[in-house]
Amino acid sequence: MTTTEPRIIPMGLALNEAMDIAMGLDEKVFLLGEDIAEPSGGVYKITKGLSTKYGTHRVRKTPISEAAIIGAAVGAAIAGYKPVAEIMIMDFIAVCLDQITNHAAKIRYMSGGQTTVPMVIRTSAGAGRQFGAQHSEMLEAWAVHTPGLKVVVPSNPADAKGLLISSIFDPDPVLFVEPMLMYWDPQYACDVPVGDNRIPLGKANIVREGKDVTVISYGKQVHDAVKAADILAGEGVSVEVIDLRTLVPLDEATVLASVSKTKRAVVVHEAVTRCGFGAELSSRIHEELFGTLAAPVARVGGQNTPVPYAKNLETAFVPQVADIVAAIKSLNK
Amino acid sequence: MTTTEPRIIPMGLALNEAMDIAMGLDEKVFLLGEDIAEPSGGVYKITKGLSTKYGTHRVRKTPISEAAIIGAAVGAAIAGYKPVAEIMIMDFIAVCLDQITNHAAKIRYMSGGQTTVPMVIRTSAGAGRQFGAQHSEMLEAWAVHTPGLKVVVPSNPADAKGLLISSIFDPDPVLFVEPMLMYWDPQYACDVPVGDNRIPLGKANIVREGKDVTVISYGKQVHDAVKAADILAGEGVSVEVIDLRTLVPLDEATVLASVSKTKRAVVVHEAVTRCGFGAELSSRIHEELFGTLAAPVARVGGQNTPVPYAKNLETAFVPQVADIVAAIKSLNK
Amino acid sequence: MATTNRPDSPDRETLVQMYEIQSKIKTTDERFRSMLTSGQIQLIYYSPRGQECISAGYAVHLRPDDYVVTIYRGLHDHLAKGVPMRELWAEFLGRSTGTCKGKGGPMHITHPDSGLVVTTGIVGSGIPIANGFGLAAQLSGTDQVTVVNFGDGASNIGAFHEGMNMAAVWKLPVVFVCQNNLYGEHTPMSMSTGVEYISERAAAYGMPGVTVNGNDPVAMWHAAGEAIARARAGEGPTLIEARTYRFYGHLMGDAMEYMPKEERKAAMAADPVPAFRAWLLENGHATEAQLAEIEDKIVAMVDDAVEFAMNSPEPSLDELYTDVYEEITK
Amino acid sequence: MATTNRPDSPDRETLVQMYEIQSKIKTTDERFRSMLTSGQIQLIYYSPRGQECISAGYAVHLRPDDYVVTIYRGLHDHLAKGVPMRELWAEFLGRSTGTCKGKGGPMHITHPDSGLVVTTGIVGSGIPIANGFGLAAQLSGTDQVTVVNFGDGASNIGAFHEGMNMAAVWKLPVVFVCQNNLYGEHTPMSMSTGVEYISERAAAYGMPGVTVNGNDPVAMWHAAGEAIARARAGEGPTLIEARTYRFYGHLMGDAMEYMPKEERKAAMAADPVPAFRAWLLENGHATEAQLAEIEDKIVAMVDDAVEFAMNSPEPSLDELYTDVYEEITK
Ligand SMILES: Cc1ncc(C[n+]2csc(CCOP(=O)(O)OP(=O)(O)O)c2C)c(N)n1
Ligand SMILES: Cc1ncc(C[n+]2csc(CCOP(=O)(O)OP(=O)(O)O)c2C)c(N)n1
Ligand SMILES: [Mg+2]
Ligand SMILES: [Mg+2]
Repeated sequence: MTTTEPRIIPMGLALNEAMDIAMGLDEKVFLLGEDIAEPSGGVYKITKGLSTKYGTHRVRKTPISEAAIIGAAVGAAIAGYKPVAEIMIMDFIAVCLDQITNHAAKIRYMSGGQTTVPMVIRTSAGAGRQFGAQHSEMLEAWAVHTPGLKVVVPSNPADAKGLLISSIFDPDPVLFVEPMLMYWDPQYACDVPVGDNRIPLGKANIVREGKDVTVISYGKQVHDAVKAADILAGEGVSVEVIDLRTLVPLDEATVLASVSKTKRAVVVHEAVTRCGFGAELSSRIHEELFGTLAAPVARVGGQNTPVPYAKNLETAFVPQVADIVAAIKSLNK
Repeated sequence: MTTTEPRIIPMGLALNEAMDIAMGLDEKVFLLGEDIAEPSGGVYKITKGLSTKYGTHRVRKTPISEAAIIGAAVGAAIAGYKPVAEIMIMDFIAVCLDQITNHAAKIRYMSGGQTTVPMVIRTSAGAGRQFGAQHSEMLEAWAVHTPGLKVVVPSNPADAKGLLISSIFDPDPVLFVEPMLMYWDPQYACDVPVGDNRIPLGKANIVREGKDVTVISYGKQVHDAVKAADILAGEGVSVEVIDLRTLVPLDEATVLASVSKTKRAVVVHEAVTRCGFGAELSSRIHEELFGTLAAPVARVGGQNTPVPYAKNLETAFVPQVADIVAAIKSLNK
Repeated sequence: MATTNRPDSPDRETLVQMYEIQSKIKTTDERFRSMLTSGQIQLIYYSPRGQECISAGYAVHLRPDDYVVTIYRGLHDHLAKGVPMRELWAEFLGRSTGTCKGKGGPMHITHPDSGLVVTTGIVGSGIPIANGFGLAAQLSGTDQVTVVNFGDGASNIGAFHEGMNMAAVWKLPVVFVCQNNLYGEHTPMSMSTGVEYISERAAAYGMPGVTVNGNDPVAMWHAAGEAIARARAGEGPTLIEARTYRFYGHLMGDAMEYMPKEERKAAMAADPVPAFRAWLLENGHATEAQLAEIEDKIVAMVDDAVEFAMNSPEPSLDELYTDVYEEITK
Repeated sequence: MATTNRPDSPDRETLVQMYEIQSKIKTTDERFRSMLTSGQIQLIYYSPRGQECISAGYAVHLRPDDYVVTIYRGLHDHLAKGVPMRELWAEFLGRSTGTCKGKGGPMHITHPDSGLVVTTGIVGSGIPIANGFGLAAQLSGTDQVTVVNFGDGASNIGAFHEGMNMAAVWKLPVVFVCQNNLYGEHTPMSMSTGVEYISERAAAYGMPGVTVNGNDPVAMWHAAGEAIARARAGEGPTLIEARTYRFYGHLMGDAMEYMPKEERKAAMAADPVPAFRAWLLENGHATEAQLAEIEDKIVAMVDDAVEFAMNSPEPSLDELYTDVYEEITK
């Protein structure tokens, strides 16, 4: 295969490649997490093959001890390693948040810059598989509220790969949120360049240009935003779709330039709306562009409820394409 | 002393009274936390005397095991008790967040309403005593982002008492955030009614009426807002100050009525600004009152940094009266 | 099947009752798996096959007002504690008639009427919560006992440690049942755990700890009986490590490459449920007709529950917003 | 002072070095307390007085490139590991010349050049982090050792359990030093802890555990030496419980009503630092002149550090925004 031909792979494989490349480039990179070594290569198989290639000292199965996992990563990072810790499902960060927020995030600051914590916490997240209230949440807002953490949420395999390599070599702790439903679903597969194609943190992607409304999203919801844009294109509404890719650092310039042009914005995410990242972004847009907007920034997010189990309720919890379409239309009144 | 004479007491005592009253009223109320029993009555002496009065079975000293503290409260609450758990300092909720967010908050929902978790988590919070990055944070935004939790932050002794009694008898889990600096500082003491004077959750307090700008705050910053209003009154600007008292449930009606009148709003809190509660409130105000505002809602919050130790830096981290004044003035341009 | 030959052994009625529970679990599990395999239903499913004797062994000592806390792999505990079959199936299938109106799902089965008070999906988190039930009983002066179930993997998480210590210090009437099936997800216990026997950890809290063959119903009955009696008498908590095996890996669809084939084969060959059945017959504790009747009744019960659940409606969409708080709150 | 009379005892030089460390801690602590009492300085202060021998006993075995992790009550560990006096004082006083530019403060002293890599204010949280240092050494194939210090109270928190187990399973070169001063804040250990000796908990991880008189420098030296040698040789972690006493309660200003007066009086009467001094002289390990010279040097060093710190400027306000990330980030 030559690199010019498209190479359509799912996000799970792209993430695997990213870790493979990083481990090949730098022996200080190592992985730790529950079940990540062979023969299973992780419950979602994201680390498949890596322990065979790099050894179980660098692809480390751990006890079910999330605080110990993150703590070990913090210490090793200070000592010069670049650990990539896996927390299987995002809701579980609640059992180890102290290590993430009080330690990984604050140590550079508390030491006056003497000790740094270059590590990545990979975690899978999102509803849609009827995993219930304790296995379905998107909790990126907690991390965005925690100075010292960077926060990345890729929306497609190519970005996932490029952003993960950048995150691993970033000098600061990164919470890397992987939309669980996208791992192996071929509908989300895309062309992923071979090799070390990094995507810088803090650079949003204008997925689709438009002139009437800007929809700002990240993760899986970017696809729904594009679908909404498709629907509305048929009705003569031109929708610009921005994929933030990283929430911290935030590419505010790209967002503001777009909204300055369209004068209308919708922020879409799956996380609970109340105090979600949409609130932050909506506030900033209003602060910066007040008086130039044609409508208030709309937020389309998860319902302000735990994630329910029954399929119909779960679907109603998660923002749908129709909700995005409705929100956009409400701004055009 | 008759109840008509003012009875000026500090917040620490008012909280003690609230627990005393609740325990006297209902034997299902009990307290648990580190060091809360006699002879010390807690590191901040908030539970002073209560173990002597009610016994150490109802005022329970615990091991340093925050997850076990909250877990025990969750189980006892389901079994019909009304536990009041103390987490000494708010940053420590990171070690037990799983019990708070995945359990206390979600159990009513996950059980379809069969099991309920009427409990209170009291915690002290805030910077200003040079306790450094791990003992100074306000983290209420995490809880506001967690459906199932109620969130209360009192700004004065009378409210603290009235709100705490209501919280204890509330049917749902309440995170009750006590601004540490206000416990015993006489400048924050006020007249506190004797007896069971409850203040309902979800009812904001218009601390000061005004017509030009609405400042919305909670906790200790309410006092700074009033000081800012005093300063600006001298310059002919009439500031309305709203003390939210509870963030969940939120008294949106009072906020919107006020801002509809003043057309200008500033949200003030000590927590980190990024993804803080101010973002939620700012977004909601813009969503509801778009086109009628004279200026964008301003946010005055903690800096987007960990809390530094050095006095001058710590002071610069925390929003000050001058910052509120400046924010208000910026809206009047 | 090796059972201890102690004089204070369970009577016939108890033995048959234990078999009935085991059989109910096994039959229900088999139905779930066959319906999943055939595609009739779709859900995340953690089979408890192989672990039946543990739940049966403690459950027969419990009163309806005793509490049980369990985990995502909890079907055996749910059934043993008496969660009704129809509502259980309906909850697994996300129906409005489920124990939790379809809102909790299999990982969060709750049925206070039968004392099944918490099912949690976070490893180890039920342990501190169980203490709360124990504390409530202690404060109320009732002699209710709480049994909390968890896996071998859970014994490595912080909540286990904090919960065990608090229970010991407060002498809570809680029985900690570690269902040691030798694996936590895809990781064998030996790769994750510093001790050979989880029960050794009890000493770190000054708590009695015992390891028992979890596939031996009578041995489990003895261990549970002693621990429950201790708790009921106010003498404090006990850790029981019940050694067993998961026949079907971590969850439905698990390729099980990490489980040595021979090991699994041997475990399944020693399937404790038919072994107990044979032992009951051999020792004259039950007749073939009696057991067949029980089994038929269970099959009918499962048939009925499946039909009930399949014909039940989904929850209404309003249910999304209820039960977040007592009142619907913005 | 009772010391074991073993043949492999520390040599004269080591004994004097231990005394020097103890004396440095004691003198520094006394200066802090007197300046706090007189109101010259104001800060939250956790006195390590009484616990000097523990830090001295392990520190003399360590190389500069070995790692130490400690807690808010860490002054003794900081000094023992060689954090320079001036920068230490300046950090306590929140000055720009402090180890952390005044941004961390006493609870977060960090000085990688001396191997003092983490000081944390969250009970128990240093334990899992120490494993990370141990893992780094193990992966790099160096023979660096990590010593992590924590209190008796910390042995009840989840992080202790998770960290101990992981260290044992991975055979990390980490020495866990539980400085058991019998209290966690205002709560005596017996009211919060299921075991009498914290070292008993080591067995729950298959790790060696030992209790030592933390006020006996030679006994502590032996225990630490063995554990550090084991770790350095790649033989895995050890838990050392060093029994001691906090002379001044939890923090400055503590009314100490919860500490029996007689108990405290007896502990202070047995003050290990003068006791060790007397023992050194009695046994001819040092001369009065030699020790007096050391003490004078320390007083001068503290005088100098205090002056340095008091005359140092506060950090500049820009420092608020630096070190959040490598680059200033919105
Ligand atoms: C805190 C936490 N970490 C990880 C998981 C993912 N997980 C679910 S089950 C499981 C294995 C638990 O093993 P064990 O305790 O032995 O119970 P078993 O499944 O064998 O019954 C893991 C790691 C989780 N649910 N919660
Ligand atoms: C997780 C957490 N809980 C509570 C506290 C408050 N706290 C600070 S020190 C302390 C006591 C710790 O006792 P111990 O571990 O014995 O150490 P010592 O202070 O006696 O040296 C407590 C409860 C904290 N800092 N972190
Ligand atoms: Mg298991
Ligand atoms: Mg102590």
